[in-house]
Amino acid sequence: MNEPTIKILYFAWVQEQIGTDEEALTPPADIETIAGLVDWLKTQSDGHRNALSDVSRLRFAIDAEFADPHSPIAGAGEIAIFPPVTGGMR
Amino acid sequence: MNEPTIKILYFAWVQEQIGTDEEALTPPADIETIAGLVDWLKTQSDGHRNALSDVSRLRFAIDAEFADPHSPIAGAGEIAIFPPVTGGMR
Amino acid sequence: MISVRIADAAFDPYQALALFQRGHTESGAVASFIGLVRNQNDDKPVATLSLSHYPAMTEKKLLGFAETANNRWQIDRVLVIHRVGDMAPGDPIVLVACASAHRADAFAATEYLMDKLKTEAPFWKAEIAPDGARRWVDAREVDNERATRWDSVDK
Amino acid sequence: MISVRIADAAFDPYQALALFQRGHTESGAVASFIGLVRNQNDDKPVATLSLSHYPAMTEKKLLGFAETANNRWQIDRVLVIHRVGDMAPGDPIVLVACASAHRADAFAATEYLMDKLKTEAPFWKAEIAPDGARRWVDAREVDNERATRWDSVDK
Repeated sequence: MNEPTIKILYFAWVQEQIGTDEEALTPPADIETIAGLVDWLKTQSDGHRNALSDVSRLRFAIDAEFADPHSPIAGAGEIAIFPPVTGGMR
Repeated sequence: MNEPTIKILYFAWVQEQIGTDEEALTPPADIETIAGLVDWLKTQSDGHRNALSDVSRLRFAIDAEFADPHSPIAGAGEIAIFPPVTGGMR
Repeated sequence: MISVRIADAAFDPYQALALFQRGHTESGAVASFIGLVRNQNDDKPVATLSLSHYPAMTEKKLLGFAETANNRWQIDRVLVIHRVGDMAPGDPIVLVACASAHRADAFAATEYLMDKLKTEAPFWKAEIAPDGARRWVDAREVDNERATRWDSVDK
Repeated sequence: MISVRIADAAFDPYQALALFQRGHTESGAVASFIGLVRNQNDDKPVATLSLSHYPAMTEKKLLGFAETANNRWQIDRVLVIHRVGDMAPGDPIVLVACASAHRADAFAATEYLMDKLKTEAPFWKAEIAPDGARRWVDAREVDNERATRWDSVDK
């Protein structure tokens, strides 16, 4: 069976701690949600583990739409992981 | 007894209908309020009578502060009569 | 810093806004409102807008509004410029700008000032149609209602 | 008309505002907000503000916010310009402008857009101190609370 490859994007301090802005990965077929994906990503390197340790500090997008830890990842082409946004102005 | 002279200012259509922007008048001593002053002014000319006929359409200021028909005019140096204001932007 | 100006000739609100903020790096939030003469009002075409005022009272009122805004909200600088005289469609009538460290204060103070300019500053508008007919603009009840939301600020 | 732009180099918000309104005499009310880099934040000096974003998502979100504003309020034109990249104190970060025939709509739409840019657009700020120390700016709970007042608009 061929699991699909997903493009994973990282931004801000998540990107700094993981050490890359983007990687193409093939998660195991039994991973169904963002939360599951994050748990699996934490096994990839120390950087991943540090950056992704506290899921409450993370936000997510699937194919450029906001998602949450329970969102299913089936069919996703691009998943982004990042801190809460801080644009605009105080 | 010397009644004081008061400068009366008119603005917008009040000014147009009366035909002057300013006049110095000496109202009788028994006139105590803006309302009394307006009634007396109406006797000055047809233009005054027309412009001042409906007091609900008029607004007033005494010495450059908003006033109302009941405001006493004792001590006033300058009384302005004008329509509701329409500055700023819709 | 409060700056209030009655302009009896055309002014450039964009340039005024640029100057207002130039060199001020302590307040990052600038809310502003620019009002321009419309080419029609209530479906009637407007060729000229003629704005008269009560000079001795106008500047005093505008300064009072700006001081109240300055006391009520955390704002660093306030700018009010209001035109008088004859204007053509597209000409700026009014600019209000408030600079603050916080955008909520900048927005609230700017809206407050616009409501006050509309309902409590001694300006009167007359519209002149393309055929030369002159019409005094009537005050609208909705503006007075809108302005009552600041009653607690003015107390 | 909706215009949304991500600027990767310095832009002049005053000139952009002038161009935005030029030739439009049908909408007399222009509310706007200009955000500029402050020279300090939480009492810490800031030498450089570095703004990163998620390009594929940013423009889409900004267009979505502008369309929602356009549907919810009576506005004729919307302009959003947001900087990304490295900026110095005083540099413009964001310009939002809404033109309408009615000032209340122009103000509300501008505030809505600023709240959305703050809480739902994929931008991240890092501040670099004069000594070179880099610090990611934290999101603030008050901004999320403020943004909830638009929940009925977004439905």
